[in-house]
Amino acid sequence: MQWNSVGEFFAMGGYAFYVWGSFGACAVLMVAEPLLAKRRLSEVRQSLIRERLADELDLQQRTQ
Amino acid sequence: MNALLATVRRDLLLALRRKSEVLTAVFFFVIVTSLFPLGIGPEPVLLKKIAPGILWVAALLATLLGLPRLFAADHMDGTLEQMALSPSPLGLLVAGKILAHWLLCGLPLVLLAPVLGLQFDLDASALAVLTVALLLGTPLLSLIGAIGAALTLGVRGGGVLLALLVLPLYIPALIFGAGAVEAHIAGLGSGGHLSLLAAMLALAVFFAPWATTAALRVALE
Amino acid sequence: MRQSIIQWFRFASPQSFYPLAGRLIPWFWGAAAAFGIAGLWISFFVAPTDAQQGEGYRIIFVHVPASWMSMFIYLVMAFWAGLGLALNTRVSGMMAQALAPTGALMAALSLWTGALWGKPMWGAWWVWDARLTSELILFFLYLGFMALQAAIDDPRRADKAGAILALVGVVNIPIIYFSVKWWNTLHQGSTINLNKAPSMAQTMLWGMLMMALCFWMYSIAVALLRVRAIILERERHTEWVKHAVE
Amino acid sequence: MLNVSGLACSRGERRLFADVSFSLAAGEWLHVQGENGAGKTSLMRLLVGLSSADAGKILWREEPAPSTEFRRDLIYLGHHAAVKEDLTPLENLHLAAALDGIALDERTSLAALIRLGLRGREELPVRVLSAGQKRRVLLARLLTRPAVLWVLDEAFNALDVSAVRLLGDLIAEHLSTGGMAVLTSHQPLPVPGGKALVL
Repeated sequence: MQWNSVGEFFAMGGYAFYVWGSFGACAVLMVAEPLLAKRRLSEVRQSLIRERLADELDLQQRTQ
Repeated sequence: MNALLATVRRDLLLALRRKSEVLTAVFFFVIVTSLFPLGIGPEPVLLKKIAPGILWVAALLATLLGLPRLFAADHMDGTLEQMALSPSPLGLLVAGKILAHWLLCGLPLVLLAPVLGLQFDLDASALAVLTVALLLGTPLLSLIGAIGAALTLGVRGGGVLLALLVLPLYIPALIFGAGAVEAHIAGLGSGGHLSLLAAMLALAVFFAPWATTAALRVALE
Repeated sequence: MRQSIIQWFRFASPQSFYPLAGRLIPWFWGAAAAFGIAGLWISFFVAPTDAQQGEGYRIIFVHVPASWMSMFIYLVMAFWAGLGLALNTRVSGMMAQALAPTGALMAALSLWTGALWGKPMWGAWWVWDARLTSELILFFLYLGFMALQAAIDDPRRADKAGAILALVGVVNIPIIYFSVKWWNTLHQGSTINLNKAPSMAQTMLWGMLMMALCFWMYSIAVALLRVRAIILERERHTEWVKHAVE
Repeated sequence: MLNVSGLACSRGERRLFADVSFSLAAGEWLHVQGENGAGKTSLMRLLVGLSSADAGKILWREEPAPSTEFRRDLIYLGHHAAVKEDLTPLENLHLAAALDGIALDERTSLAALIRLGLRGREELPVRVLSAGQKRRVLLARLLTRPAVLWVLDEAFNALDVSAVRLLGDLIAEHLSTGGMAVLTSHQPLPVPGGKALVL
């Protein structure tokens, strides 16, 4: 272990901006992408569920 | 083979009836290359250094200008449909159309390039290398461009999309084409660049009409 | 033999691929997390400081995996596209479509981290280094693929057109890479290279490997997630989809 | 000679038709009927091989179509004019023949244009002709291009009374020499006999 303190770790030997900029961008984008994909999936699901509900209501009204 | 020549004759005849469309690309080439010295300044050493790159980028853009029309007119009036149903192989007809496109849009650039090269103070041997490089490179541009033109046929925003698809694929041609002239000026010899350009052309002659045909069949569906 | 082919084709239908993908996703997330933790541990706490580049070199632990994945994903995408074109299986086209954004993201990350590495090492955000330039072109190829698919309304045509483009691209990538490399050497490239840390210690290699595995698993998980959404979007009028969502 | 079985086609999410089957022998013709949007044009495009079917088979002379032989035997005239506006009718006919690899002498092409009532317009650019006359230029291909199977999509549209009669005569002649035809149209066609297919 080459770090003597937490501060030293975050300073990255003077390269903090570059190192954390790289790792940070990766982290942000790699969290955002799955969230966006998940939202896309749940949006389709929601609209499918809505459609099924509409089908059911339609059927109900017709049988009444 | 006769079908290929017939397609070439047909497209040349059609272009002859609409001369303005062919001349646009040529004028574009001339104007763009002439704009650079005006934008950069008339310093001969600098101009000589950037001449190959400028001439090549301008040739690339001029080729791109004519590409959307390559299949669009035939697609609109239904003659492309007839070609797809012709007993002649569609690949041959497509190859003919690409050849015609090169004769109309590529060859004039090759012939004009030495004249425009004079604006940049290139010497005779450099001009010769430039012409040979363009002679090998412009058919390559037409062949690769045809794939993009077929893929974007009848698609929303086709023209811009075509540029986005085709320009990255043009990079090797640009590098070796402009590189040939630069290497010659630097005294390194242009043989390597030119033979690589020729190899890429051979590859494209083989594959591009095939890919274009596949893309056209998809577009017609 | 015949049995196994049929088995494969069963998974090639969206109806059976949808639940399969759903079952697989958590496993890939788990693997990505495990490799990620191991990789980050090595990158920050095991790998020693580089004599020449100081702590700045640690960027390679994300840069190299992102570059690898961006190229690898294009190959996988072209593979699916070619499969779809040859066998006319619907899932193939959807897989290609699902992979493209992740590939583009990896290319973007590779460019971003490359620039952040370049500033302290070369003194410039952008240097026309062969690797970075090829990566930029690859990024354009991804954008072209996605733009083409987005511009075509009929999904069947979009799949086929995209497949042809992906295959043309895959033939061109080696040519592009080679030409850029050639061009770079002719124009006196940079002397220090991002991808060869001067004293490539064993631990650094392990770190890069772990991070690459993490990125790989991540890509599969996110692509499967996206392909599930695409399947539902495209098949929304079929009977099975109506029963698939609860 | 033409055997079609179990053809199915969908556009986007919508199923247009399924299980379309028919066969044609020499001298027979088929009248494809149906409302707007029923899929008549889609069936025609499927039949000639411009698009691919979801299911079903098309056999031409017992071989799966589209083959080169099928294309040689086929002439398809669709909604498009399929003529070049900048060329003359005569040039159009000759260039189309050259692309198809078929020999065409001027005697035949001139005779075809005259039969279709385009006398005096052989050398004018198509651009200056009326819509009906453009249609006639296209129809002239029926006479200059030897083919066994004629697939004509809405060929009677935009034609005047005399042209409708003329096209009817052309089809009848074609059938009497052992040809086949598949036609779509809303109105009754001036051709005797024929099978009917309602989509």
